[in-house]
Parts: sequence; structure tokens; C-alpha cells
Amino acid sequence: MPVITYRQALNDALAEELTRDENVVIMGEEVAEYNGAYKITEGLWEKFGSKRVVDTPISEAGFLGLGVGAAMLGLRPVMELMFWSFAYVAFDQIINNAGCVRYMSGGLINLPLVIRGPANGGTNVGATHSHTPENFLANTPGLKVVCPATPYDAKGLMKAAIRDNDPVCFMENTLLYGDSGEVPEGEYVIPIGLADVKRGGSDVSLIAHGRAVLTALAAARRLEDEFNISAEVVDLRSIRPLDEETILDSVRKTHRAVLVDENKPFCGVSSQIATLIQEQAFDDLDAPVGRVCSLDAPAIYSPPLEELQLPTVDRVITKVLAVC
Amino acid sequence: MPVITYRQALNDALAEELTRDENVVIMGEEVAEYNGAYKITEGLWEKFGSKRVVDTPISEAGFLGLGVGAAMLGLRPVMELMFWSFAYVAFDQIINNAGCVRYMSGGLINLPLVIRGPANGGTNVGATHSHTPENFLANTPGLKVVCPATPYDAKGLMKAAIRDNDPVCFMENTLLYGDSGEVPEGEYVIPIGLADVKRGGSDVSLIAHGRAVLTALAAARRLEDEFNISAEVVDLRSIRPLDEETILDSVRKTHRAVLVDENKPFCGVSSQIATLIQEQAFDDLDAPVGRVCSLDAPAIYSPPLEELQLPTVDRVITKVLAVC
Amino acid sequence: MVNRNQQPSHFSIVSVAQADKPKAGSSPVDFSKAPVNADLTPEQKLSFLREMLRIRRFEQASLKLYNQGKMGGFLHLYIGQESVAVGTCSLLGPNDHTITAYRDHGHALVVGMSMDECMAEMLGKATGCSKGKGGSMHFFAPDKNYWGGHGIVAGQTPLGLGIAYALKYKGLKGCCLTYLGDGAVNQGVFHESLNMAALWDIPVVFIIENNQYSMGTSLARSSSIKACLAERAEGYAMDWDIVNGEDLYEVRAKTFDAMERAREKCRPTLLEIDTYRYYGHSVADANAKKYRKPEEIEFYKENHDPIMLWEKRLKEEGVADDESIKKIDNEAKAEAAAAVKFAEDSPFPELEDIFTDVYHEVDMGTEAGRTGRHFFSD
Amino acid sequence: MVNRNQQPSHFSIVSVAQADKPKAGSSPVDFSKAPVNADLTPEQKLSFLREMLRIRRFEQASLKLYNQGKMGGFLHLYIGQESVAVGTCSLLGPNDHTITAYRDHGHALVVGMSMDECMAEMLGKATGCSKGKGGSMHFFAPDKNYWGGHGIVAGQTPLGLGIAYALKYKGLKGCCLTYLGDGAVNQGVFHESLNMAALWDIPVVFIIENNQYSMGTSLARSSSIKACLAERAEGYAMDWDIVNGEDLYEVRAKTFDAMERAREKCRPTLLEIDTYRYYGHSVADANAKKYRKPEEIEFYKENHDPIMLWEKRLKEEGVADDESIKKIDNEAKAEAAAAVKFAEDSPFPELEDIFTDVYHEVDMGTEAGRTGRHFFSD
Ligand SMILES: Cc1ncc(C[n+]2csc(CCOP(=O)(O)OP(=O)(O)O)c2C)c(N)n1
Ligand SMILES: Cc1ncc(C[n+]2csc(CCOP(=O)(O)OP(=O)(O)O)c2C)c(N)n1
Ligand SMILES: [Mg+2]
Ligand SMILES: [Mg+2]
Repeated sequence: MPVITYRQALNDALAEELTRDENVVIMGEEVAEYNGAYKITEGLWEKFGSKRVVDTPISEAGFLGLGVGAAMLGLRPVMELMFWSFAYVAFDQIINNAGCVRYMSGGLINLPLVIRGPANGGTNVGATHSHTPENFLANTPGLKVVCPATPYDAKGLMKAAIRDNDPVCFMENTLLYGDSGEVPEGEYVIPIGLADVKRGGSDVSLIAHGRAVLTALAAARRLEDEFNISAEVVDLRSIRPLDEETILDSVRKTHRAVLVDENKPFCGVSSQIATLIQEQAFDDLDAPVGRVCSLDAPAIYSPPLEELQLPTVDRVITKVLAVC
Repeated sequence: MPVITYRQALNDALAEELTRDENVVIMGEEVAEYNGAYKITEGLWEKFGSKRVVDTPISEAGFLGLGVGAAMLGLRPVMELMFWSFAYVAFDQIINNAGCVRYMSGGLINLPLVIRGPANGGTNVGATHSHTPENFLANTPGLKVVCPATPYDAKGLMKAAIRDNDPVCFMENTLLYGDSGEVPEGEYVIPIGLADVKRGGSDVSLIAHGRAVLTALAAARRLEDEFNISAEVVDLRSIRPLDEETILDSVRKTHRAVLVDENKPFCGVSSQIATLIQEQAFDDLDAPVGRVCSLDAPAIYSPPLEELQLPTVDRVITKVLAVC
Repeated sequence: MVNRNQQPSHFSIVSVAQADKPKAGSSPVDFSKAPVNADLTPEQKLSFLREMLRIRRFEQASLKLYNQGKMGGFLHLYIGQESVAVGTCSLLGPNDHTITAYRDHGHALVVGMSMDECMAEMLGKATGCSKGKGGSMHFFAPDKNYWGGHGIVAGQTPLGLGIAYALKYKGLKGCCLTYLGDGAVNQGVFHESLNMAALWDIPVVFIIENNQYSMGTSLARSSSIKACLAERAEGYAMDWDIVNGEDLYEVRAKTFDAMERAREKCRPTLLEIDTYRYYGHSVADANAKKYRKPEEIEFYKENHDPIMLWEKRLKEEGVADDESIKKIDNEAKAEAAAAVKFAEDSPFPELEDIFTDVYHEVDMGTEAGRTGRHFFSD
Repeated sequence: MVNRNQQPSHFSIVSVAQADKPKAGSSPVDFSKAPVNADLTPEQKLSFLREMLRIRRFEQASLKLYNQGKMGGFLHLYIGQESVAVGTCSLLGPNDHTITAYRDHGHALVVGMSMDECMAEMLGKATGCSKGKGGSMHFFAPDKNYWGGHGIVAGQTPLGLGIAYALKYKGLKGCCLTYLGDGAVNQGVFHESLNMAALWDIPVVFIIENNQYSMGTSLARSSSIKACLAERAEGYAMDWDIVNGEDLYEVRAKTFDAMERAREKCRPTLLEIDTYRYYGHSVADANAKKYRKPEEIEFYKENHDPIMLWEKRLKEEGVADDESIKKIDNEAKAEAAAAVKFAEDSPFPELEDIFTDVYHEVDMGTEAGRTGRHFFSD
């Protein structure tokens, strides 16, 4: 199978969907002539032209609202946020217009809309640029939230997101853009709402999404090598809808869970997963569900410190040893 | 002790602090000449004048940002959001400027700022006007979040919020404004970060904040009368800082917990509390922590349905019976 | 006119881009002679009266229900402003669309929504236009190109831009009338929308319904302007105009120019239509008489009521007489009364309806709607 | 001048409120004669050169560190724009304040922050101005009335308004210079800030540093305007002006007028200062040569470099010669080199520092800081 980057996988998905459906239109700051701040849209403007790939002013609320309006009439806008951190200037448009209009219209209005961009810490861009709002968005019924960890998932989920008839918040990661992985040549779509067991194991379940999946996998390898602990790694892939069965199946098998989550701890995604597990698998648990989140402060700039602020392999191992 | 309304308690707190400290200034839409959309600021403009009580245009991002800037220079702005739902048009100012500036300045800047207003469902104003973002705000290190349930708490916590040197998000409830309760005449301040056991009990801990405390209390009375179950009711009062000790003490005593929470379930406040309890009191629990949240859809308008969408006494009782 | 803070009386202010329009201070124009009005049939003119009366009678009936405690939440009445929705929406063609704020009953009725579904919605009934899920502020009728009904001030403005964007994208010759209030102009997203509309030549017509107040705040206390709000369009090199909203002919003539500019040249316009509301901001607003004097309201009712003025006009033109007007009015009242009965007789939604209309894929039972858990219980 | 999209060349455009100012098209003004410039001593003039050179040398040194991989995140260089920060900040009095965006090194140095603390911040060191917590985009020096350094485009604009608001509230005669970029004007919050500034007579001076591009987007592709961006102030009845940023005398003269208007009359101003950046939007921006031609950059460097032009001027005036300029430059280079050493030799913060500077009450150990749990572990 060809090995391509996460960036290329996204780019391929966008190109394929632009080709497949003329209602797909890509908008955002610097997505066209500049090829995207992180080059996810590289070459698309050249290939598809100014009608399909559109540079916007720095007006996130305005252009996301425009996307919602255009989606009401049947376009399928794929809106780039240069960083998901910038969603906060457009938050009302996302929560109230993308998230609530279908409901408030009694189902008369559909919003086939994708909002995408990177949401991650770890690149030393400071607190304002390092937000990971997947918990806020997944709190909101009406929105879907997807966080792929690999090139394969990124492509298949992006195609599903664009074809979905509900608004999908698609959260990438600048630290993953350059990662490579196997991606088949032919077309494939990964349904939104299916978790993926990225590694089988029997002693403990590591449950994660986004880049934290890679942290969990690295921890699992070391747990095996150094501690003879067999860790299963469950990649949520999508936060809402959530694949509760795969989570619970894994925990019912291993009886122990450690959640690895780049969110801040208070009401982060892992708080929902922990709540789920303790409620649905209470009697199967041999130890409390453990969490490894970002250290609870605004994202620090200082590069060596920010690395420690995010979940590290060491912290995952310590936590696993505490519950095993 | 005099019995006054929650509204009057807030109004008294504001008036006292305006008198005490000339740097306190109240701003928001319709807070001055109109006496406030919900009359929390009634009479203050007349008494303190246009310098201290200021009507703003409908520019939440702009005026909250203004408040942050003014706080940097030592004013103590108390900014009203007519509804906390409107925070979403100003979300960047709250999260990035109120929430992160102190950190990013290495502690050089203090932000003695209060943002206040009602955050609740139950008044049939539809999805756009019924958001309860206490979980989003409490997720954010740098912010404090307070949700009083009684007139007594409202007054004491508001005074603490205004005197606090960090940004405090103060979340009221339009359904509580008319509620009455005992409030002492003299000055008192309730420290932010102390929960309050509103009712002692031994069989199960009901843990709640805001109006859900009243739902929990009503459920506790019926549990006692009809099922001979003794329920303790813990009122969090403040979400961040959080009084974990009081929560854990209660659960260690009763061995069972049901969380009552008007938040939406996914990553709502109660998901954090459930995570805490299962982690810190795992061996004390005789049953999974149960939750009763708002039914998971945008707030419905239809009045009889919206009543059912919020946590009801019946649902609390059903959940308690399931874990007891 | 009393109390028109900082605003000139009704005449056409001229933007740089409209140098051929009548200059400020020039003699008043008779807009009944405008091409879009000159050929109106008596039936059409009577239909405008009918629509205005339908709005007023519908809202008066809803007010009664509200005061009887049969309605939840807010009720923002459009009474006094009827000529704006009726005049502007009378120009809608098949590819033209509309979107507005929470003061949305007038527009809803004019675009063709039934009183029944609207009244039922206000009572939160399953037969309501939004199945009781949206309420008074959130009416929608996509089949009538009517996109709501939006509760967050100015939140609808980029949506209207997006609708117009989609029209242009699809090569359809149409426009989107996007309404907002005089207080809403101070929301940032509206400014962002103006810039993009002008930058990209989007066929949108932004219509400020300037009723002089945002809740209890007069225009002069919320907006810093030179002569009027619409003039802010200058900064975006966008066409603009101000309109005397009490004159149905003027509303139609100037809105038509803007719509043609959108449809023919894909150029946006910012219109400011002067009007007045008689009731409080919403019915809950007990303060109505504090931020303005009762005499001000009376003055408007007596001298500037758009229905009264249109009736007078129709009589002058010999199109109607007291009797024919009375008949139309009675029909409107009867329709409103029937709508009240329909709404009261209708059932509320069921508990399980809370979970429908959230996700399209779930409602349709598609594979996407069945994969993973979409709703979370306690 | 090449490629000044849609913009007139440098002259004073006149707002309605400034009818006594020179009209567009009138003969060029010699701003060295303006009162604020006429009495400048040679020392002062040399100090402007020194400040510009300090910025340039500091940033060139930081660029080297960045390219050596010693810095994280972004690096937005101010090089080419030095005359703006130096000219405007040279007018600051004790009650005047400043706030800007992420392109903040120039302003930081001019208001008196040391190269050491700034360079250390860029390397994320504990000795940095923000203890390594803010980084390049987030410099602050409240003791020097400098309020940052803000990463979210236009997010600082209402903060600048609030600072000025507080000055007026406290009865202090001062103003807040609030800088933003040409792309930032299209954020809604800036528009909200303009309205409130004009509505309430707030002593704020908004300064658009128009370097013609927001990242890779030229002004013409992001903003719909008539002649210039500052003209949008008209819609708020606010004074405005455009300024040739390469002429330090003009920058000072026009900024002084705006500051006096703020300090004396509490009236805000929107200034647009034309300038140019030589490097990419940030250093990571490899695309610099795609959205503009290398020749354009060369043209600016050769003909419009503010440092070169000021040196020329000083020589013409007999204030400096090659030798004295060289000396100042060498001092700046030495200072920058020392800052690099200081920064490299400084320690990183400790792990536990992650949790300080979040809450004042916690840091101070007050009762409020000790009540309840403030930080949540996994
Ligand atoms: C963002 C936001 N802020 C505040 C409100 C509360 N609110 C609803 S309507 C209104 C006044 C709007 O006035 P205007 O735009 O003039 O419209 P009108 O009510 O006169 O039709 C306010 C403040 C809101 N719905 N949304
Ligand atoms: C709200 C927001 N959107 C997007 C960005 C990303 N971004 C940072 S700077 C910039 C361009 C700003 O251009 P301009 O205002 O002209 O300032 P300049 O960089 O030229 O100084 C963009 C798009 C951001 N930081 N914040
Ligand atoms: Mg109004
Ligand atoms: Mg720029």
C-alpha cells in the first residue's frame, strides 16, 4: 500500500470530494492562493479554481456563518479554521447556527457542513493558539466531532464528514501533518462513530483520540517491553457520535482503563469516558479509571515545558502502573 | 432574619460593593436606565449615576474586551451578560483575554473582573437562549465559575466575586430570581470554593449546583417521605475552584452518589464530578455514580416538554432507586 | 416626527455610488410613480392591505394568548412595522430568499406561512411550523425561501450572506433580503458580513428595520453615526439608502432598486428603513413607557401608522372604501381566531420528540445515523 | 510606490471632522516643521535612529536563533516597519499606554523593555519578560504601560479601548495607542470597539499598521474599501487620517494630533499608517515570494526603508554622519549579541512553574487562593 502523509491524505480526500460533488466548496483564510497555512489545501486552488477554493478575510464568525447559510441552500462547504483556537471568535455561529438551526426548524433545514483545522498543543504557539475544544463541541447535540490520529483515518473520515448531512467538526493536529502511514489507493470511507482498536491487549485499556493515540501506543510498547503489561489501545476516532460498545468491550476484557487525553482535565473528553465506564462497567472494573490529561494550566510557551504539559509516555506508564 | 429574593440579594451585593469601592463599575446591555432586563441592577443607575452603571451597545465581544482592558488598569468591572448564552459571541474575549492574559504575562497582569448573568433553561426561550456553559468555563484554568442556588449564597458569593482578583464567571438563573430566602442584614462574604451541605443524609449523596440543588432537595424530601431513604444534598456553589473534600466526605459516608446537573450530559459538570468520585472514592462506592442531566438535545421551546428536558424530581428519584 | 435622534427626516440620503439619486433636501419624491409601483393593480394594492392587517390581527390574537399565560418565553411584536415586511416581501421572485431576527412573525406570514402553523408554534404544539421546537423567535419555511427567525442579535446576517452566496454559486438570479434591527448593527459579525458582501459581489440586501430602539436603548445611545446607520456602508464601498418605512410605495421602490442591483449586478446594498414599534421590546418588557413617553407612541399611532396611511391612500386612489377595508379586516380577524382555535386544539409534542430533528442522519435512519452513539443519557 | 492596491499615495485624506486639514491633492507637507518635530534636539533625533536600529538588530539576532532551531512556535518580524513603533511611541507621556498584536517586538523595545528579557522570552526561558510562558507573540510590561502582545487577530482592540476607558474613568489625561494590522480590521470586535470609542468619547488612538498584506492576502483581496481602511471611521463619526509611515516626522505629527485629540477632548482617532514588512508573515512562512514579487520587496528596501530614509535625513540635517551612525548601529548589534548570550545562558522554567501565574489569589496564597481546588490533575 502506498505510504503518504496525514497532510496528503487530507489533501487527497478534499480533492476527491471536490471532483465528485460540485457543491463542495472550500473556504478559509489562505486556503487558495497560499495553499493553506499548513498546506492541507495545496494545489487545490490551482486545480479547481477560485469558485471552488476561496480565500476569506480574517472574519471567522462571518465566514462560518456564510458557510452555514450556504449549506442551508445545499452547498457542502468545507470551512478551514487556520487553528481551531480561532473558533472562539466564531463560537456563536458554530454552537447556535450550525448546532441548533436544524432542531429549531423542526428538522426542515439540513446543514451539510464541515469545519476543519488543527486543534492541538505542542507547537509552542502559546495559550491563545493551543486550544482543543473537542469537549465543548461534543457537548453540543447537533454537532459531530471527529479527531483522526493516522493518515488512513484522516482520509476516510474526511470523506465521510463531507458526505455527512450534519455539521461535522473535524479536528486535525499540526504535529501529525507530517506523519506517514499506509493509505490504500482506491476510494474508501470510514463511518463516523466507529472506534478502532489500534493494538490488542489484555491487562489494561488505553483509550485516546487524536495524537494521544500515538502516545498511548508508545506507552503500550514500553509497558510490554519493560513491565510485561499487555495494553490494548482504543482510538476513539470520533468523539460524537461515540462508539461506546468498543470502549466497554475493551474494559470488560481488561478490567482496567487509563484514558489519555490532550484536553484539559476539567470536563475534558476523558471525564465523559470515565463517567461512562464507571457507570456501564462498574462491576468489571478492578481499579478506578485513570486519566492522563494536559497539565491544568493555559498552554505554556516554553518548548521543553510544553512537551511536559501534554500527556507523556512516562505519565501514562506511571498511571498504568498505579492501576495495574 | 429578613427574607428577600435572590434578585434583591444580588442587587444588595452590587450596591454594597459599588459603595465600598469606587473602582467597581457595572456595565452591560440595559443595566442602567432600563434597570436591567431582569432587574438585577434596579435602582443602581439612579443611585450611583452614569459613571458607575453603564448601558452598552449590543456588542458583547467589544464590551467584555473593554472590561478586560479596564481591569488591567485596576478597575473592577462587573459585566452583565443579559443571558450567558450570549457569551458565545464574546467567547474569545472570555477564554483568551480574561482566561489567559495573566498566564501569558507571567503573572504581571491581574484581572479583577466579574462576568455575570443568568445561565439556565426552563423559560421556553429556545435553544439559542438556554445555554449553560459552566462546564466550558470551568474547563479553562484562569477562570473561576460560581453558580449560587439561594439568595444567601447569591449575595455572599457575589461580594466575594467582586473582591476576587481573578476573573469570575458568575452564573445566575432567571427561574431563581424571584425565590425568597433568609439573608442576614450585616455584611458577609462567602468564600468561593466552599461547597455547602444543604441537607444531611446517610444513604445517598445528591450533588448539584444552581437550580438543580432545589430539584435535589425536593427529591430528598420525597425520598425520605416515600422511600425512607436519607439523602444528603451537597450544593457545589462554586464549580471552579471546586470543594472536592466536601464531595468526597459525603460520598465516603453514604457510599452512593447521584449527580443532578442541568448541563447537557456529554462533558457536563457532572462528568467531572463522577470522574473525581470514582477515582478518589472507588473503594467506598457501593454502586456506580448516577447522573441526572438535561435530556440530550438542544433546548426545546415547547413549555411542557422543556420542563421534562431539565432534570426532574421524578428522574432523580428513579436514579436514586436504581443505585440504592 | 418626534424624537428621531440624530437622524434626518425621511429623504433619500445619497451614497457616493448613487450620485444620480435625488439629493438630500430636494423636493419629496412621489414613489407611487416609480416603475415598480406604477403598474400595480387594485387587487395587488388591496393584497398589501390584507397582508398588513393579517400580521396585525395575528399578533393581537397572539398577545391575548400570551397574556392568558398560554405561551412561554418571549413575544416580540411586529405591530407598527408591518409595511416593511409587506412592502419588501411583495417584491420576492422565485429565486429570492429572506431571513430575519426574532421579530419574525410579520415576514413569516407575508412569505406565505399559515397562521395556523405559526400560532401553533407559539403555543409549543406539535403542529407548529417547527413542531414546537423553535417557538416565537424561530419560525422557518425553507419551502417558501424563508430561513428564519433567529434569536441571537445579528446572528442571521452572515447566514443571509451565505444564502446569497449560494445563489450566485449556483448561477441563480436572485437575492437574499436579510433583515436586522437598529441595535444589531453593533454586532461584529454584521460588519464582517458587509465587508465580504461588498468584496465578493454577493447578491444580498441587508435591511435595517430602524424602529429607533433596541430594547430600551435609543439609537443615539447605542450607535455613533453621522447622519444614519446605513451610511456605514460607505466604508465598504457598498450602496445604501434610507427609506421612509411608513410609505409602502417608497419601501417597494427603493427595495426594488436594491434587489435589482443584487440580481443584475450581484452588488449588495444596505437599506435602512425607518419604522416604529408600538409595543415593548417583547411583551415581558414592562418598561415600555419609561424609555419613551406614551405621547411618542400615540403620536406615531395617530400620524404614522402604516396601515392607516395605506388605507387612506387606497381611499384617495379610489381602490378601497371603508366597507371593503372592513371586510378585509374581518377576514383577517377570522383567520386569526381560527388559528388560535387550531393551535389550542393541537397536541403538544411527545417526550421522545425531544430527540428528533437533531441529526438528519439519525432521523433518516441512514447508516451514518446508526453508527455510534449520538445521544447521551445521564 | 508599487502595488499599493486601491490606495492613494501618501497624503492626508481629510475626514468630515477635520475640514481644516490639508485637502487631498494639495501640495506635500513638510512634517519636520510640525510643532511636535520643530523643537526636537539632535539627541532626540539620534535616539529615534537608535531605537529603530535596536529593533532591527534585535530581530535579526532572533531570526538567527530561530533558524538554528532554538526557538519554538512563530516569529513575526517587524523589520521594515520600525518607524511606526518608534515614531508613535516617541510621543508617549506618563499616562499614555500601548497595546498591540503578535508582531510586538518593536513596540516592546521602544517602550523600554530590555533586549535581554525579550530574547529570553523568545527562547522560553525563566528570565523572559513573561517567564517563558507567553513567547514571541505575548510580551507584556505593565510597568511601562505596555499591555502586550496579543495572538488573536484584533483581540487586543477592545482591550485598548478598555485601557483608555479606565484612564478617563480615573480622570487621568492620557490615551491608549492600540495597534492592529490591515487584515485585523475585518474582525467584528474591532468594529464594535470603534463604535463604543466614538459613542462614549474614549481617549483611544487605533493605529492600523498597513503593511499591505495579511499573511499572503493583499489588502485588495481582504477588504472592500473606497480609498483607504481608515475611512471606515467616518461611519462612526470618528476622526481619522492616513499616514506615510516611512516618514518619521509625519508619523509623529499625525499621531501627536490624534493623541492630543484623545487627551484634550477624549475623542478617538483611527490612523492608518502605510508601511511594509520585508520578511514573511512569520518566519515559518516559506511562501513569502509567492504572493508578492521579490522585486517588490527589493523596491521597498531600496527606496522606502525607514531607517535608511531617516539616516539620510539626519545627514541632510547635519545631525549625524556615517561614523556616528555606524557607532549607534554597532551598539545595537552588541546589545543584541549580549541579549542572545543572556537568553542562551538562562535556565528554562521548572515543571512546577506550569501552575503559577494562573490565579493571582493562588500565587499570593490568599484565603481565596487556598479555598477549594483550583487545579485538576488527571
Ligand atoms: C448577541 C445578543 N445580545 C443580546 C440579545 C438580547 N436582545 C434581544 S433583542 C435585543 C435588542 C435588539 O434591538 P434591535 O436590533 O434594534 O431590534 P428590534 O428588537 O428593535 O427589532 C437584545 C439586546 C440577543 N438576543 N443576542
Ligand atoms: C482570529 C484569528 N484568525 C486568524 C489568525 C491567524 N493569523 C495571524 S496573523 C494573521 C494575518 C494578520 O494580518 P494583519 O492584520 O495585516 O497583520 P500583520 O501580520 O500584517 O502585521 C492571521 C490570519 C489569528 N491569529 N487570529
Ligand atoms: Mg430596534
Ligand atoms: Mg498586514
